[in-house]
Amino acid sequence: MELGVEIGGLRLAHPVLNGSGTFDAIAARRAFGDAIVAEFPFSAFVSKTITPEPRAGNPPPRIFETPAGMINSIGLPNKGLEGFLERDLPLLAELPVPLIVSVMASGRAEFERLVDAVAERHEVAALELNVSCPNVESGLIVGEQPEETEALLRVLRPLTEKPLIVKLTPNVADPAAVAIAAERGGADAVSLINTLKATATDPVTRRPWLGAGRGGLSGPAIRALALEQVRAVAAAVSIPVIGMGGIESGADALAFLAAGAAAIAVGTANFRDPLAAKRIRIELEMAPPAVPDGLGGGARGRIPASTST
Amino acid sequence: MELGVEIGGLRLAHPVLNGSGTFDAIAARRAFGDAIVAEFPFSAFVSKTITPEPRAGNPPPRIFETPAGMINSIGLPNKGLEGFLERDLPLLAELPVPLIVSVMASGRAEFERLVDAVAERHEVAALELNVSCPNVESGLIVGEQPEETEALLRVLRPLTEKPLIVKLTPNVADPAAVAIAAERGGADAVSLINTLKATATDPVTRRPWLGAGRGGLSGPAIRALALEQVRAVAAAVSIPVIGMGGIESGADALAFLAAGAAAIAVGTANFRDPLAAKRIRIELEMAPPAVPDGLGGGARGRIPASTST
Amino acid sequence: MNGPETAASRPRSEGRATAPPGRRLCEVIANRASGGYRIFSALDPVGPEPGAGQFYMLAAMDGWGQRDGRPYVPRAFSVAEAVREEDGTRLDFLVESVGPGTERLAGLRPGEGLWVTGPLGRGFSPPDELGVGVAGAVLVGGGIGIAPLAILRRQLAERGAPVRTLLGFRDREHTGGIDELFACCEARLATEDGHAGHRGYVTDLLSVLLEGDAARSAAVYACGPPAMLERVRTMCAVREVACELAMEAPMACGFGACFGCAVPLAGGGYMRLCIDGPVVNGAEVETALVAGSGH
Amino acid sequence: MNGPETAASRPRSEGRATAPPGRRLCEVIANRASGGYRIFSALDPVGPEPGAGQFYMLAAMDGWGQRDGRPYVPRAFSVAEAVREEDGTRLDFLVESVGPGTERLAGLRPGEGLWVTGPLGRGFSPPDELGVGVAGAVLVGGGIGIAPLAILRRQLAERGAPVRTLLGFRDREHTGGIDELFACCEARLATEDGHAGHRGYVTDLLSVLLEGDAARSAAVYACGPPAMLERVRTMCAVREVACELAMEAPMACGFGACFGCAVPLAGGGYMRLCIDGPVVNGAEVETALVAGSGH
Ligand SMILES: Cc1cc2nc3c(=O)[nH]c(=O)nc-3n(C[C@H](O)[C@H](O)[C@H](O)COP(=O)(O)OP(=O)(O)OC[C@H]3O[C@@H](n4cnc5c(N)ncnc54)[C@H](O)[C@@H]3O)c2cc1C
Ligand SMILES: Cc1cc2nc3c(=O)[nH]c(=O)nc-3n(C[C@H](O)[C@H](O)[C@H](O)COP(=O)(O)OP(=O)(O)OC[C@H]3O[C@@H](n4cnc5c(N)ncnc54)[C@H](O)[C@@H]3O)c2cc1C
Ligand SMILES: Cc1cc2nc3c(=O)[nH]c(=O)nc-3n(C[C@H](O)[C@H](O)[C@H](O)COP(=O)(O)O)c2cc1C
Ligand SMILES: Cc1cc2nc3c(=O)[nH]c(=O)nc-3n(C[C@H](O)[C@H](O)[C@H](O)COP(=O)(O)O)c2cc1C
Ligand code: FES
Ligand code: FES
Repeated sequence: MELGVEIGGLRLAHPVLNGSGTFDAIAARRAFGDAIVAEFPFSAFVSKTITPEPRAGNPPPRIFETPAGMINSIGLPNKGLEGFLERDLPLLAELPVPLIVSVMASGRAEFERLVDAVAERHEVAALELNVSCPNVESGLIVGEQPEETEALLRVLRPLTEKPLIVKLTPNVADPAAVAIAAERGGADAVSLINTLKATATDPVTRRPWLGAGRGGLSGPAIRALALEQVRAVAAAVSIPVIGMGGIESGADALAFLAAGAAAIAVGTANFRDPLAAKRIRIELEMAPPAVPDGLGGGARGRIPASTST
Repeated sequence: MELGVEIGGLRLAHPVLNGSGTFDAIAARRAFGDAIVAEFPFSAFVSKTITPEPRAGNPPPRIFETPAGMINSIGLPNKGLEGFLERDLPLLAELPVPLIVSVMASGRAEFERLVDAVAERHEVAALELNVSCPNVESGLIVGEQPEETEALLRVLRPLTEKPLIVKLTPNVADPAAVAIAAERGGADAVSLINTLKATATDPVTRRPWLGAGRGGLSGPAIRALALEQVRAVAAAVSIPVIGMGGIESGADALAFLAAGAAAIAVGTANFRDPLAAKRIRIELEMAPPAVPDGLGGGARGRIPASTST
Repeated sequence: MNGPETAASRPRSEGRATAPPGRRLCEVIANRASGGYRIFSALDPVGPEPGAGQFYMLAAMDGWGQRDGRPYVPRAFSVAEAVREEDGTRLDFLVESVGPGTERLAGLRPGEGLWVTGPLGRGFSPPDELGVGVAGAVLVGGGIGIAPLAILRRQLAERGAPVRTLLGFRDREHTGGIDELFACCEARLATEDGHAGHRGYVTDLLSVLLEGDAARSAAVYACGPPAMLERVRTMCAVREVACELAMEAPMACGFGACFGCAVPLAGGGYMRLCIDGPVVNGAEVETALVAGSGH
Repeated sequence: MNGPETAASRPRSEGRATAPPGRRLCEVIANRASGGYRIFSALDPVGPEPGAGQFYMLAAMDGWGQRDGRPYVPRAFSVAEAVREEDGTRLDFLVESVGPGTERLAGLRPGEGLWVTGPLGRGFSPPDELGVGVAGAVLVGGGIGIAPLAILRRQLAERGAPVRTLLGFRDREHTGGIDELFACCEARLATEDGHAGHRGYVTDLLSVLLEGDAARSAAVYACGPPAMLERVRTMCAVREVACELAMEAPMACGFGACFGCAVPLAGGGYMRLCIDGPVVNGAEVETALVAGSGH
């Protein structure tokens, strides 16, 4: 199949991106050398979320493995705006694909400063707004409130021509309502899902396992939930949707695209294989076209192997 | 450990119940004979949700297997209030444990009629209110709205002295808010989590796999999400919490009890082993006490095997 | 239990072999290739002798959940043969690898542990219970669906009922179990690629047979892919020949707990195939072409 | 990358063996018991010779995810020895079964497929880089932690550096790898149950050794459980002896992608152990007792 896609004016060679915070191109280059840049697996690179000030992140343990997935409570460690612009941006600019910078701030003023400073850099092709954060003014999680989300976009939209992608949180009853608000506020695209609130217990002490007490669940375990949220959101908005959540194969990616996603992102699967996204892209290229519903809804495509008569 | 528990005045021999709709005691007796009654695995039996009128349920396919879990779109097939009282109740009364009847109706009047008719039967020890349904008056899903939930309880509470357990939906940003509303409305206990909205795609036609298009995810895949919601709800209310979601072992059950649940329920695990709940109860009985946090938060209990020095 | 009740949803005492409660660990004692399929055997120390048409829910003790977290629930398998041995009952299963569960079961090594629940469901009825004057049986199997017909044929033979067997396969890769499961006695074959027997569909053989007089006094027992079952069902309906079909549906539990295995009833509503089937009367169901079914 | 930068977080060119990008399927060529542990070997056709202290992320091709959906992510393993063979590099790993992942890897059969990513991380530094006049090495290993010291010892010996080896174990079941990995040359043992060598802790042997003059010109290289590493770290700090520790932390990726392997830095903030470690300078970290760490 033809794989080129466009997200808010940004042309991408294929629909496979990375989920923010699940691939560090700079660290990967230290581990794998320039070879990883040569066969860079993503059509655009999404940075880990940066914040105005540096953050050390949460105390360990930060990860817990679950059935077909994992919980993380990383806590957005990052060098802060300045450190990112000075030390990371020049290295990320060496990548062969467009750079999408993920940003988060608590409070509109802070968010403005961040978006302003990042958007003006020519190395940056687009911004992803991580709104899974409390708004210091209202105390509410922006991404859980359509009104908060629309209001934030109305403030940020005028600051740049570059595509603004809103990363939606799945921890809501109706993600489509938030997506519609983001579109109304001027977002060029939405991406989902972020991780789902989760926790784990130390089997020995029976106290919270994670240093931060709680975290977010990702991986194949959440795929069916992500697919439903992507379907609901894609049906509700007209801007492109970047779908993610447990995608591990071309078949998974196809399911998200069929559900209405314009592109998909690979997150936790990168941890199992640094080139998982490359495999997924190749599986997409080689995927057969969908078989039209033969046996009337019925045993459609569901009868493998033996079918005498 | 001592296993007896009390839920809103209802004394149970141990904390292991079944999740509504995941065990049919009547069908199980047809398959396994009276032996399944003799070693009945649950301390109370929760019926599949019944509705005022008979329902045939959703068109097939109704299930889809996912990584470490499954999606179901059963559609609450049931004989309706009359059929249940006439044909099922006498057989359920033969069980050696208290009977908890799960009920759902759209609209307060219907709900009243249902609760009235069920609560007056002496065979019934308690009722579980499945509020994952739209309120025809408001069109809103009752269980997604604290106000709707409290209002419903205020109507139903006066109808019976028997324990009313509210089955919470996990498809909300803040399940604790709904739980608090249920407690305020007079609920004796809350149970969670119900299944999470999910969907699946036919790998061949790339159209929705399930006959109903969408369904609910259950099984180990959702355990970490359920544990977090149970923790949050137990911290917010003073009434007992019945925790469920992916519980497959005594260790899983202990995690839910440690997170604040008074009792737990086994759902999808019953499908893998009709006596899974019996094994879980035995594992609970034999569980060692929690080890106090040794290495100061640090490597607490997390250093297995070799520890020279 | 859902929608209108079927005659069969009467609680208890319905002449089925009831299973020991819970799943039990059995030892795999054999696994050999048979054409394009495999036949594996487990030694069941405690279970009763299953009736023809009954099934078991199976899960490998190790390596279950190894492909993208699947399989998770156990898999349903018709018992192909059951032989009493001194330390238990040897259960034979015919498997075709079509996904992670069947792939894992097809790869079982002798000595491995196998979780077994069953025998489950309602099996085939004796001919005389299917109609007055009905004495003989015509067995129609397609592909992997020949499995339950093997034990049925043996049990019918023991009752002295005259049996004719028609087996259909798609091609070489999708052929197996004949020599092992139908050694005793001749069976007529049909293959779509013509590599054995009649080139065409097994239902071609059936229609010829249904023209003959013998048909009047015979009942048809069929198991195979949905399309074949539906064809058999309608052929028998037209000629007013009693027929029972061993159907399939996606099953999570196998004992009536999940309501996942819905099959539409002729009278409207659905039956749970695991508890009211998997053997159904052709007249009882609305269609054998059930979405999601088919092995 | 997180919090204050460590000297090591300089991008690229840091004298580590870089890994081929992505994971690759290698064949398991051996797996034998060694005391209470097991040593399994895989043939790596394309990877470079690893540096001592580097590790690999490993996952069995089959049966990964078989216990309650775990293991899901690959597991980190220090390479115990690497031997060039004509069709690749033989990688030896010493494994102790403590959960689903190590259990599965300990059960690998020759011929099975093993997903391998690596070599990863920063290995041990040569003694002369750890201080002026430092030439010799004292290796201190505890339990399964002796693995990376085996290849380190060999590589140091090849450079002609004087090496003393101290190995500690808890009891018989938690002892292994000595004969296979330290055959070449004598190593002093300490066991808590006294079944071999000094009855007590390996750190008892170290303190005696650190009293001697030789200590001045030697660097300490340690790997073992957190409690042991922390003891070694403080002992060396007090005596101003340079020391490097091969630490552990829960790892999901092994190449700096997940930020899960946080280890607190002396200067505040955290390092990612997989990319800035797993070998750290004793002075660099705040403690070796990291929550969730320890094999
Ligand atoms: C750099 C490095 C090198 C290593 N080298 C070796 C080696 O050479 N040989 C060797 O045997 N081991 C080595 N280890 C340790 C090895 O990686 C772990 O023992 C292994 O990952 C455990 O996996 P498991 O599935 O067997 O056990 P797990 O179930 O993952 O348990 C391992 C420990 O993690 C904790 N834990 C329990 N449940 C979970 C969960 N759900 N999620 C997260 N943590 C959990 C517990 O403390 C448990 O003791 C190394 C580790 C690192 C970081
Ligand atoms: C009563 C009964 C008796 C049976 N007897 C036999 C027998 O004797 N021998 C035999 O070989 N088979 C038999 N089957 C069929 C067998 O149970 C199925 O082939 C098996 O469950 C497939 O599992 P799998 O993991 O190999 O394949 P799956 O991946 O489960 O795929 C099997 C079919 O289900 C659909 N499917 C694909 N993905 C999913 C998913 N994620 N969730 C749900 N469905 C999916 C597809 O149509 C696919 O063809 C029987 C089935 C029933 C109900
Ligand atoms: C370890 C880890 C760190 C993450 N960090 C971020 C982050 O910094 N910003 C963000 O928007 N999403 C972050 N995510 C969420 C992912 O981008 C993605 O939305 C989520 O993991 C679901 O996709 P997956 O199941 O493929 O991982 C993180 C996820 C993981 C597992
Ligand atoms: C097949 C199936 C049917 C269910 N039917 C009902 C139901 O009728 N009423 C209800 O309140 N919950 C129902 N549930 C939800 C379960 O009771 C339980 O809340 C959920 O499955 C989570 O637990 P588990 O992961 O252990 O299955 C059903 C779940 C499944 C899998
Ligand atoms: S398979 Fe669960 S009810 Fe039939
Ligand atoms: S293990 Fe993922 S960053 Fe270190």
